[in-house]
Amino acid sequence: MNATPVTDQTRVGGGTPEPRRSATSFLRAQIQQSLAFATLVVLLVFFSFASSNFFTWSNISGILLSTAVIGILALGTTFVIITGGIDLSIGTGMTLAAVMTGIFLVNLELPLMVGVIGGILTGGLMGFINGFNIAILRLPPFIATLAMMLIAQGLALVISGVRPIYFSSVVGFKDIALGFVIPGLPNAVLILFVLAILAYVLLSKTLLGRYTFAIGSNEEATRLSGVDTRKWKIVIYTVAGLFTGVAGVVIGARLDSAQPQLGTGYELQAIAAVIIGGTSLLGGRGSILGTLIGALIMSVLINGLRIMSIQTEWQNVVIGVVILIAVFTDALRQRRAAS
Amino acid sequence: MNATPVTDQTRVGGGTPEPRRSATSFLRAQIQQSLAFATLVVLLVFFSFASSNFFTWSNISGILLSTAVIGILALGTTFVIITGGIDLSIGTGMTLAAVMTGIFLVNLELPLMVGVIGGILTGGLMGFINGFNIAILRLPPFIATLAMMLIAQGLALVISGVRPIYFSSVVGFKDIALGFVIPGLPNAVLILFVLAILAYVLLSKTLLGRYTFAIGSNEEATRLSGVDTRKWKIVIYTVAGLFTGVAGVVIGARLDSAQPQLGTGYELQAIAAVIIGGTSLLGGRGSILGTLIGALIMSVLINGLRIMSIQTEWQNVVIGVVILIAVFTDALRQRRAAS
Amino acid sequence: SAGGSDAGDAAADTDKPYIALVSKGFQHQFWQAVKSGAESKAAELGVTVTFDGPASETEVDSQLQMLQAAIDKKPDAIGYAALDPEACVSLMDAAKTASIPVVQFDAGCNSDYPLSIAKTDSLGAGALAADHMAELIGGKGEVAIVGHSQINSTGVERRDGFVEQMEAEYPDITIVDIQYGDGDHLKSADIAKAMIAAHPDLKGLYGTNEGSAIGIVNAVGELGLDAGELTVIGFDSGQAQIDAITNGLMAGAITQNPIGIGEATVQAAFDAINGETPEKVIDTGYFWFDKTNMEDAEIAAVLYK
Amino acid sequence: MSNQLLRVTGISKSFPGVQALKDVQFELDRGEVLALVGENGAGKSSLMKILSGIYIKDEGSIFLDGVEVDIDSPKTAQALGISIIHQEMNLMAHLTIAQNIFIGREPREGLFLRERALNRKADELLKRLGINLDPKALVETLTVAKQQMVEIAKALSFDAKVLIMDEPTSALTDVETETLFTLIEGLKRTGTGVIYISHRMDELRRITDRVTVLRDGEYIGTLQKEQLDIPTIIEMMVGRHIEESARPTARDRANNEVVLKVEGLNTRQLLKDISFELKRGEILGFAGMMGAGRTEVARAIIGADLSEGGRVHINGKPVKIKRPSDAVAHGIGYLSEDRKAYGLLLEQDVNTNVLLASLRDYTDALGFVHTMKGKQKSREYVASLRIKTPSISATTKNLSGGNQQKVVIAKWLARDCDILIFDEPTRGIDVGAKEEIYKLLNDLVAAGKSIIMISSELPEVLRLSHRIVVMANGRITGILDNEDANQAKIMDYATRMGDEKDL
Ligand SMILES: Nc1ncnc2c1ncn2[C@@H]1O[C@H](COP(=O)(O)OP(=O)(O)OP(=O)(O)O)[C@@H](O)[C@H]1O
Ligand SMILES: Nc1ncnc2c1ncn2[C@@H]1O[C@H](COP(=O)(O)OP(=O)(O)OP(=O)(O)O)[C@@H](O)[C@H]1O
Ligand SMILES: [Mg+2]
Ligand SMILES: [Mg+2]
Repeated sequence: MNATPVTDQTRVGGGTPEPRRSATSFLRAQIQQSLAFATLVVLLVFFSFASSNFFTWSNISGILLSTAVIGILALGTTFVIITGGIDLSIGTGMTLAAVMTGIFLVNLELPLMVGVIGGILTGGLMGFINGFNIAILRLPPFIATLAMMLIAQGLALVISGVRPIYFSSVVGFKDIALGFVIPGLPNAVLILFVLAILAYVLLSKTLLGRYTFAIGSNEEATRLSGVDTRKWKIVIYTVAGLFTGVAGVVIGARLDSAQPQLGTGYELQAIAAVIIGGTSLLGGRGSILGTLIGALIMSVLINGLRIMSIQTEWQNVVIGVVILIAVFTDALRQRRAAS
Repeated sequence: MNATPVTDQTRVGGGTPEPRRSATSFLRAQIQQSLAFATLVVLLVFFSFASSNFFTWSNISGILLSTAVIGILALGTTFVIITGGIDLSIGTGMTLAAVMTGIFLVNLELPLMVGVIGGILTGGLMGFINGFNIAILRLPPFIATLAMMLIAQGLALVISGVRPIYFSSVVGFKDIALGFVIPGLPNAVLILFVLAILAYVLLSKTLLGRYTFAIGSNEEATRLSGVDTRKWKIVIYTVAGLFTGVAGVVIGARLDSAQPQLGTGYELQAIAAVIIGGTSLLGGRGSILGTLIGALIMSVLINGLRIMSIQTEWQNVVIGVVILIAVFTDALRQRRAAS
Repeated sequence: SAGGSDAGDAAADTDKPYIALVSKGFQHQFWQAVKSGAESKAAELGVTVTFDGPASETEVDSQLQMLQAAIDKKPDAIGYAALDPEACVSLMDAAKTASIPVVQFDAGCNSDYPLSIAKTDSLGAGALAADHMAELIGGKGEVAIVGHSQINSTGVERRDGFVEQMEAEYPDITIVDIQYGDGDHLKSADIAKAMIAAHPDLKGLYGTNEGSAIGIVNAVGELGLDAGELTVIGFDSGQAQIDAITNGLMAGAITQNPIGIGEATVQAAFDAINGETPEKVIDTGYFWFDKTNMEDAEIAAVLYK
Repeated sequence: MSNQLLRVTGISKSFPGVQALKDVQFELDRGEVLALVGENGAGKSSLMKILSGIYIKDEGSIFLDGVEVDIDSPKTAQALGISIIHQEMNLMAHLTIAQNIFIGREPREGLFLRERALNRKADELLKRLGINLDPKALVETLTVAKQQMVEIAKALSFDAKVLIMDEPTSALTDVETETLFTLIEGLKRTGTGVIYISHRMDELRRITDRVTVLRDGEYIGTLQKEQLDIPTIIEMMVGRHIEESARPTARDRANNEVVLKVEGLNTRQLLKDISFELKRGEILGFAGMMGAGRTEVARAIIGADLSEGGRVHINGKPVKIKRPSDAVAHGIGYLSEDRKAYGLLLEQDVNTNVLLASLRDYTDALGFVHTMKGKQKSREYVASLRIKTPSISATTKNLSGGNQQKVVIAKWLARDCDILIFDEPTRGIDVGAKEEIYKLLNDLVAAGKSIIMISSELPEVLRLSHRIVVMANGRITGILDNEDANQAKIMDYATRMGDEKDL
């Protein structure tokens, strides 16, 4: 991890990627840049004082587990948002992936690995279609993925016959989310972290990542520089779709069933996590660590309010206000840093 | 300079704000520009053949009525989207406006007019706060209005005491949506049309409209030209909020009650209507007539599928596909026209 | 999936009577069971039915549009489950004007026009859940509720029936928390876990519909609690709840008779078409089921998977 | 009352890591044209942005009509009668010309806009200025040059006391430049003071009364009209002597290998039957009036726009180029004329921009990008092109216009294409850097590359090109050898609008 000359575009006034020397200095730089991290710490400290039951391993592991699905969705969406696009189909797409996993494993009784890969590829296929519609047919991402959101929602219901598919018969499936490869850490959380590292590497070390930022900064200039932006956009949406597919498998494993009516609303939560993490909807800047922190902020906040038994109807008000404050202080700090 | 050579920035998006000479030439220009209109006609013809119950006055008036709320929301959002922004708070904001109308009329027993205006101003206030957060605190519109969406949702529940507020005691309130100033045409539809004309005039004949397009085209250049873009953005979001407020009153009157849990999902439907109508999410272009047609396409489609007794789970699939086709053919036509 | 919904205009072409059912939802297992009851009764009586409902039970407005569309389809009768008792009144008048008889199920509209309603006494069902909860935890301790809606009538009544019964009959039991997960399994699981973390002495959890109940079961499973360490009581049936009861994670659940609701609704509509007056209120009943009585014929008949 | 209109003293301004201006001063009289010159990044634009309220100065004073003024916003500047034509285009693409010109000053009647009056006013203004444009045309449909004319019209529409022009002619050809000079003469007569920034030295003697020179953010000196002498100015600017090289020596005809052959290229809008050959080691100049279609030829060749019926051969082999990535894969690089829109990732750093077209060279089989080598390469280009930037990780947006242009050039040098199409390569580049770029082009062809150079500056075309293609109205009207070419001849071909062709 020594040679870490990262172009990971965190934000700062104009998102200048400074060369980083080591993993720790990299982390420090990232964290300093991100006031989101401070928000997270403030929330953790606050809830720890507010409720003695908050900072227990069981609850923290519960928070991490509840971050897994939204977090995985948010990771994939980070790529799309950095290109200046958006993906509204991740929520119901995840559901369709879960349903297809159910069809493969329960109805067709395929081997575990095959079913899981099938579910993930379902997500990838949806991402590919989104990418095709956006890059080749040149539909606006918002509308192309909104349509896909509706289609996936409908198909999930149709394919499942409007009933849940239970995985109880599939040995080992549940362990994908709830087993423990690392003692004490549910596999779903492990998957989230592994995918985060993968996403980080993809975004900051590979051509895919470079072109993701380049397309988000100025697609036409990138195209004229000889980058086949259409191809790369399809690749990027497909990658996002694969993350959606993994999220589908994980939520299926966690609920031990594919619930075909689930999914709407998850997309906004994931997008909110990405933006709270400092990725710009205008494209060209963003970071994986930020997204992870954004997703954690959301789930810590929700969990903390529940632990404090705040009335359900007040919870959304508080979440809304905290989002405003978090994003505002972050914007303020950036402006300070810029001047 | 009558041949209009177009550079490739023109590819995306839709209706352009050209100066128009007369009402008819305006209509012709708009309609020619918008393949959305053709989609609408195709849908109408198709459903008329598919079901004898479709093209009846009762059903058509039902369609118009069901367009009213989404249509009014979409009108306001058109302004915001032309500036290059977005407003996710219109759905739950509408609900909060309805609840406040209920508080004014039912709990406080204020006169009808006062209550209605109070409800509309509630929407305006939310819009103002959105505008403030976006223009002054410089938060990204997506996140600022997402937070407002959550806050309005929570407040609607809190203020209503988590139960519907019934307007049955308020004489004349229901007539706001369901009465008939023009025989045969429910007032809600009349309100939609009046507001559409108002929005059209605002957008194409006033300073507000000019700056809406200017900000969407190049905010920085507009600011450097001495236009107080911050002020105007606040005004524009406030106007959108006022439309949201009217939608709140109309849906309250239509349901004869303020349903505090309603609202999520309306924002995406309204935004979809705006985009199907040819307004570009990139800002700078859009039209009111397009939005109206977009909203009609959505409700004709939904109604037609219901009238044909298409299974509920299939409906979303069909809607998604039709949206894709509509937007794609429109994009295609524009590209043809451009080259 | 099951036939019968291919009606619409097709129905108009045949001589079969056509009944349009407008439900509160269609995605949940409960509504699918109502639908299947309705469809089997329709097959038996030789009528055609269609079954429509909004994606979520908050969508009062789009349900009204569905009802409007149903009226415009000119069916021989309409079966309706009101999401809101007031908002539907004007459309009942419209149905009256069009001379389409209306029967109701699950929840009624504040209008004189509908002929009948087939439903469950949700308050009573909630109270029955409270009785069993009290018995299972020994009459004292902390319990909490994961609700599915704090506003629609079934959510409110199943909660209130439970709460009122506890307050009236079991003074040593305190309800320490009530939160709502929209019937979303994942959300409900996270809520249940937070409640268990926040209240270490919690004795029991009650979930007011299938999604809430299964969310609780998932939470208990994820926390690795032993079967019976925390008393879980659910509502409705479905494969997952039946499994949870079988393996002891859930003590038992209240079930309604959704299949019976569907059947009774179609029967009432059929009667109305034939000029007979159906019974005003058809109580389809509710039942407590657990490991001991799940196999009984009477219970097995009302469970759905 | 003195004749002095504007006096600024002691102006300083710094940005993070850059001292853009240090204690700068100058004076402007009524009815005078003051030229402000200096190398790229000398601070000219920053100084003007301070005058027009876009940047706030750190130190210094501004006196207008002898009174000290505080310019805190563009609006204040406008109110004080200071008007500016920005170096970077600042128009609203989706609005019409008229709407752009009068943005913020729309004629109204109560709440309503008077669109007809607006168009009439714009029409009158354009006619008065001798600019032949339809006020109702959308700005997005205009070429860069026409957009620039709109900017000029907009600035002139304020009856400004002080008019700042930041490189107004960089996108203009000679004809429009003449129009502009006539306008400036008129303004002088009405007492307007004009501050004129340009890298085109020949313009200075034509229209300016005085020249103030900046270097590295510092005031170097001012020359009066009588003292104006281009070599002196250049020396003040760059702090050293610059040698102008002569016209290219006739090429060695022995090497006649054709690397790029284009036959019968058409586009739906403009181009008709474009055919020409590019030989190895040659600079092929493209000259023509604005809108003649030179840029469109380049874009059609590289597949950026749709073309019809054209055949392209590279090294004798027919190739299919459908999109720019194909062109680059075949070794053709295109450097666009509009760096902001089509050349740069403005929000990204210099390194990212320099490496954008050649990233694959630093990518291994698994798709991992190894940046160490790449960064070394970027640093080399920053040094060899003398790009003025604090480091290669500075955000490109914050570089001065000319330095941004150099970044785009570096991007294509890094890609090492065999055929390079430079569209207005020296737009906005200072004299010193221009010489460097000329040298660079000559070095490139000496190393066996082949270059198409589109330029609106005839002296530049004549100095560099071995052969010159002249276009008019979407057609090639002539192809000249350098020995036979001169400005008059090129202008003759460039104004042939009919079908006459003379090869
Ligand atoms: N907003 C900014 N942030 C940081 N640095 C800036 C900014 N604006 C200008 N600079 C720096 O200030 C210096 C002066 O730039 P300026 O644009 O004034 O140069 P210029 O003389 O106009 O050059 P050119 O002839 O290339 O246009 C440059 O080094 C530039 O990088
Ligand atoms: N007479 C015309 N008719 C139609 N389109 C024209 C005309 N003149 C210019 N254009 C438009 O302008 C472009 C052609 O100008 P282009 O930019 O290729 O010219 P150029 O010779 O490079 O001049 P410039 O100095 O403006 O770059 C085309 O995109 C075309 O759409
Ligand atoms: Mg400059
Ligand atoms: Mg050109």
